[in-house]
Amino acid sequence: MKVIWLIPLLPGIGAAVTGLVGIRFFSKAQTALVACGSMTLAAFLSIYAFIQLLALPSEARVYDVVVASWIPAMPLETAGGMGAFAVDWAFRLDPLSGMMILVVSGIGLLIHVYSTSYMHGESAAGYARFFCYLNLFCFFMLTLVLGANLLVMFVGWEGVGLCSYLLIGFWYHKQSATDAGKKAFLVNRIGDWGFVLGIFLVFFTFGTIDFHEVMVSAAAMPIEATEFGVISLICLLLFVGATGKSAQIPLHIWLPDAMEGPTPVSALIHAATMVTAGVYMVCRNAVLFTHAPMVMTIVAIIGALTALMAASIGLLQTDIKRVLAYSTVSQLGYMFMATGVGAFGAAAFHLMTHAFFKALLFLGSGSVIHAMDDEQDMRRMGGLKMYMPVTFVTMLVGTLAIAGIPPFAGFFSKDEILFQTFLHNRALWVVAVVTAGMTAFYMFRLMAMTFYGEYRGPAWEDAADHGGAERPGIDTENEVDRSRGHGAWHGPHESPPPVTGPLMVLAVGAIVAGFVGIPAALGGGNAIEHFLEPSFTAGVGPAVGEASEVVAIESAAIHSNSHATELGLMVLSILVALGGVALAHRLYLKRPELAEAWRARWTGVHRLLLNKYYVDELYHGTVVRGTMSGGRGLWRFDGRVVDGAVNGSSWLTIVASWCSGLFDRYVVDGAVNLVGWSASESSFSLRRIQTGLIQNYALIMLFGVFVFVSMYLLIS
Amino acid sequence: MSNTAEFPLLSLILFTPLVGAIVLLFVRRQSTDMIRWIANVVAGIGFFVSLPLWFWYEPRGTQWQFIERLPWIPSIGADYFLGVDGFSALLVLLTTMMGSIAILSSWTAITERVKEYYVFLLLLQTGMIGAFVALDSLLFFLFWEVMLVPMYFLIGIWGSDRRLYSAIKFFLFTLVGSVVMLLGILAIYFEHQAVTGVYSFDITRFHELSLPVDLQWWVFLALFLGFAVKVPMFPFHTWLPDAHTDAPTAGSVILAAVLLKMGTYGFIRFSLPILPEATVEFVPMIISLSIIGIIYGALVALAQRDWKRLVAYSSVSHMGLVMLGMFALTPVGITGSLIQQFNHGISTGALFLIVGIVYERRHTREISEYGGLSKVMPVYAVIFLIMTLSSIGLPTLNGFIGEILILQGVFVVNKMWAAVAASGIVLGAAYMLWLYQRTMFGNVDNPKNESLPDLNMREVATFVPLLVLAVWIGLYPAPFLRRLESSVTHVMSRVNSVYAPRNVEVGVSGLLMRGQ
Amino acid sequence: MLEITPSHYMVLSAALFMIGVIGVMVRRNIIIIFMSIELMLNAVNVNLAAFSQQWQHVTGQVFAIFVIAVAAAEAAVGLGIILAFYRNKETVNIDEMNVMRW
Amino acid sequence: MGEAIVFYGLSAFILGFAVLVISTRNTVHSVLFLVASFLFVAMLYVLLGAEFLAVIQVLVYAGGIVVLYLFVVMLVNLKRAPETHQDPRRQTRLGVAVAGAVLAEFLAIIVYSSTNPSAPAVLAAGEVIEGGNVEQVGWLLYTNYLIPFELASILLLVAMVGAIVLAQREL
Repeated sequence: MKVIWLIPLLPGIGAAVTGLVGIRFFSKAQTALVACGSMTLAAFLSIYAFIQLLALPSEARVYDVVVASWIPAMPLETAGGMGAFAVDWAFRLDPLSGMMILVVSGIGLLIHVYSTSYMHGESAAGYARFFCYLNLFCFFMLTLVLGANLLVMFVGWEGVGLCSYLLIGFWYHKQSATDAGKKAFLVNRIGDWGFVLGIFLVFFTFGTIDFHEVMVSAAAMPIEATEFGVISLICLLLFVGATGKSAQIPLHIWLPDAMEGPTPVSALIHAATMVTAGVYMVCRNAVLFTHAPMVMTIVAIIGALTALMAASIGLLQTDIKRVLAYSTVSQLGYMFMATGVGAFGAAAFHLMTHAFFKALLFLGSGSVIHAMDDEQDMRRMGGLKMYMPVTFVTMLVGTLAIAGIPPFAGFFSKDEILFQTFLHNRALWVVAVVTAGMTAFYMFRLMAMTFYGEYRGPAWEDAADHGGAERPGIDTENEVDRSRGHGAWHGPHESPPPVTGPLMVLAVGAIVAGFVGIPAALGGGNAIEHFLEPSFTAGVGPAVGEASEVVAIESAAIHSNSHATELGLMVLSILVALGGVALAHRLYLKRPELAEAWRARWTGVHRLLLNKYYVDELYHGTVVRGTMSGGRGLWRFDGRVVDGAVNGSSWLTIVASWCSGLFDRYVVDGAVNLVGWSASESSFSLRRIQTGLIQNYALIMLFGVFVFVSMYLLIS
Repeated sequence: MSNTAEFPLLSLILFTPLVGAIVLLFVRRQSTDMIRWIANVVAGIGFFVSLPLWFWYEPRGTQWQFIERLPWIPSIGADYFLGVDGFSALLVLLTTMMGSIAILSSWTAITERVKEYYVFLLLLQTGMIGAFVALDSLLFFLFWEVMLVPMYFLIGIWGSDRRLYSAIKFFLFTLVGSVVMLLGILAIYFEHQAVTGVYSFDITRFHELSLPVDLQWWVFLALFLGFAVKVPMFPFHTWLPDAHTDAPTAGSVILAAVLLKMGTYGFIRFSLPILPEATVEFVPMIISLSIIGIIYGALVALAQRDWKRLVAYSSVSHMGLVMLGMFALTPVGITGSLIQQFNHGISTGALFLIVGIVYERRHTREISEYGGLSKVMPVYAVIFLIMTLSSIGLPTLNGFIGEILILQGVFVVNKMWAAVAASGIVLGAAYMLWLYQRTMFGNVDNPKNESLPDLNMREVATFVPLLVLAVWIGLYPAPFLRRLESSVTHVMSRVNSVYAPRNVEVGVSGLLMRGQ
Repeated sequence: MLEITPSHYMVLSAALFMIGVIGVMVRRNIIIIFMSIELMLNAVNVNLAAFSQQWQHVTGQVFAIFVIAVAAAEAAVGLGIILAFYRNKETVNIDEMNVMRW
Repeated sequence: MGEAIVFYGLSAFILGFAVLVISTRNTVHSVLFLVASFLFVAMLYVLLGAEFLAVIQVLVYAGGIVVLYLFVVMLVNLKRAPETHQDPRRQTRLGVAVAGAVLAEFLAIIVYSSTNPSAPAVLAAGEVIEGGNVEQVGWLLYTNYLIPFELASILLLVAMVGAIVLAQREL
């Protein structure tokens, strides 16, 4: 168990190998082997670790591993006197992270397997690059999940953002893809700004950034019910980070664009794991959030609004992946709403079930897109049920799950959230129910447009040997051969086993994942929430334990008193879901002309939804344009004013030096020249002595002798 | 002061490049390959003889190590006095490493006046090392000025476009600053004489001095001008983009990686410890300028169309962060500032190398001339990506450590400062990623880019040490931080009484500072 | 008057020397001028020999020998210069040797 | 008495030939008169008891140097009279006049000092020179004046080299 740090490290090694060696030297098979192998090991290790964790008594289900010191201790003032800033490479396995590593490594493995087939059209180098990024993502995601303190979590947090950037822009020759990648990274960075400040404030307040120590310290502080205190500020800042990563209002805009990436990426990163990191982070800091009720309210409201807005946009999208993207945003809003009402367990539960069915839906859509020769527009699909039965069935399972139809996984988790919200805030509950109805509607709209009805796609050449249309879903081996980008497209076809295999596994997951959280009202034990409970409370110390006990007793009381309510709500939500399904059936299968009529009637609303409430345009007009023109303006300022001052002073210097040059030339130089002139003039006469006649010189010498001798004579 | 070296390591490090330069003078100018070999070998030797600074330095030893002291001008009390603490030891290592990388990088880039070029580079190397190891302020000033001349010629002769304008601008800016700085040093010198009766330029003696506050104020202003120009801080920065843009690649690398550190080094070595009261007084001004510099540099970088100029403005932004951390006057902030200087040397140095490589192939720096390079130069793209990420402070790379320490150190002093400065990091990601997208991604639209060769072994070799360091510092910075401890403690004990050793319980300072 | 004292020799020497001087001043043939210089040197030697006898010490003679050595050297070099000059200018007239002037 | 006659006779010859040297038109004759003058000076040396000097005078001067002069006179094969051109600025008369004046002054000094002897004109002849003149000269040359002697030899060597260099045809 001391080797939980190996869980993230294994994919990391895989990434290093495929990245450093693979791009140059590996064949596709070798790359796939390394990538999937490392993920398989990580998944098995995760399962092993999880089993070990389960074996412990529920109060003691924590493993701490400190691998090394990262930032050695340095003294630093904190609110509570002199502290020490120190960060370790510390990992922690507890129920919450245990559940998460299972989800991440499990779904990650499935998506690796799926990608081996899906990305087959790439060159060997691109293939290796893809798996390098994918492995790197798993490395960072597992680091994020297992990190025992905020900064290690931040490492993973930023790292997954990077991988998301790289994978969205994987087809880097596409302008839209690289734009989307950049957008994702930058929007995330804005969130990270809050997250980082939150970390700083956590350190300043508690003198530590270890989750558990923070939890213990925070639990001892009073709940800031009336005033917006320091814990509230921390939570707000952390939540800013979460909105960035989990695409909540107002930072939700990047996620739909992120669909430019390859579909497995959308499934893994932008549905199942990375985008849920925000929810995970809020759950991790559950104690902090419970101490900041005002922020909790904000979280709940933002979550609900996001859920509603995204669902409403999803109603009209025609791109199959964008529908799923908005659905993801909407479901994430659900989870935040759950955390906002204090139902952290429900949020984590929904996180897990969502990971299954959303990954399933994305992979299914990938399969469809692949079958339609990279067509993503649902208006050009239809009737695919008969061509690709496996994909159809598995996607149907996923759709039922997300729509909240029992006994599929989504039903249990979503219902738990609805119930908790109902207890907490009726208005939010109404929003949630409406959203649930919309979810059911647009998901079945998707199914209807894709799998039912007439085939609306382009015609394909009837191959002489065997047409895909006559024998759909058979002979997959040959289909694979042809789908590698060589030769003509032979019509929609079922995908090969590496694609359908994960689909089937995930479909099973989408059916059974909910059973771990069957609510008490239905006679279940709500096992998952009890299992996760220790992660959401400080859990140590007598006073704290007492407090949580009180909470537990209270919640138990609520549970027992409202089994009837809960059952009623369940029925209601099922009805709403079915209503959505029925509406979709009516509008898109029975009477398509009705949809047209409605569109004509509410053009304003239709345009608003189609343009995603113009949020992108708003941001582009204000933030992006403002920053860019600010930059240009400052550059001009730099050139004209700052540099102008410099050049101006140099110009002044030049003028001054010109003046002093004149002075120099006429006054100083004049004096010097005067001396030289007089010297040369006087020498002009003197030089006549130099006649060049030796005898003249001798005469002068002789004359000198004469003078000396005369002097001698005169003296003596 | 007992840690006098029995072996004159610092002199050896200091004079190796000088000897190399002298040897080069005697080589026939036509045999350019031989000149290149000699210069590279000398630079390599210079790096290897500096390695003992890493291995022999005792993080827990006395503050000044490897001391050498000989009388120089006894009549005015100037000594040939060398010594390093952890910070300057790291900077010397950075200098020797970046120096050899710069020399290696110019193998094919420089084809005219090869001999003079390498002579100037090696001379510059000696000047920079000298400034970092001098513990006598007159000697420091001497080396400070020695650096100026070769750099002037490097920009003026081997530069591009407006090289003369840039070179003169660089020279005048720095010269004005350094003259005022000399006045400041002389003021300390005479005050030291007045107090102790001894004429001395000894920096370690200056550190023990407590000057009258009003004098400190003026001296600080004088030193500030000298150092702020070099950093460069916000209103004094305009020489930097011009000099960087027009300098040859190796010149830009040295300029960014080492020369800019002179300013911050000066603050750490002179302003903070010698003038503690004035430092505290000037904190609001310097912090404001730093924050303006961070945001301003980032925004202006966003508007650039010239690749190299963009990196140059990013330097302004990053150095603003360094100054911010330093003047937070907390151990974490200063440590972050020091390590960030090292990081900036690595990542920005690498970014200039990266620009230099395509400039050598295409002879243009216009960003719009490029695009889709990751298709034709994949290895180059990977290295550029890693260095971009290092520059924008992605965790597990070096930039993150510096940024997080600086911001944490600032945060405990003032939350607004940290909040505003952190927004500079968002902008940093914006301009760097946009640059990356515009140059590396997309289709190869420009036919001239279609046949660009990828990096050769020599070019890869210039990046390998930088990549290794970037990852090393990102994952395990403890060896670096431990070497900075004594420097930081020393500065803190002078400047911030809260962190003076006597005010901190043994549990924190004694155990934790020495811990790990 | 009949006793020969060093003064007599000095008178002789002075006369001989002045004959040499006058030769240098008057003649224009540079060879003759050189010979006049030899006369002057001889005058000096006479003096030295006379003093040597006066003081009963041979140092004067030793110096005379040195003078002869220097005279030989001077004659050799000087005559060499004359030859070289003659080859260029076809003259030994000192009045035509006036290139070294302003 | 005899000494006086010899001295006056020799002096007359020396001065007479010297005057002839500087006054003869023919250069060759001039050289011959110079030889004669030198020979009489050599005799004067004998009179002064400087036999070695006398021998040197004959061998080096009259023999060596004068031959050198003769060679040069022969080599300088003049096509025109050597002294035709006369520079107007040479001031010959003034020179002769000053020379005469200096001579007069010298004579005055000599006469004055011999009539008022400040020191004994003749040294007490107690210290008889031992050994021959040649031996004494040699002794001094190789002891006290060794270094000047060697320097003189080097000077001669240098002069020889210089003369050769100057006189060779392709200068």
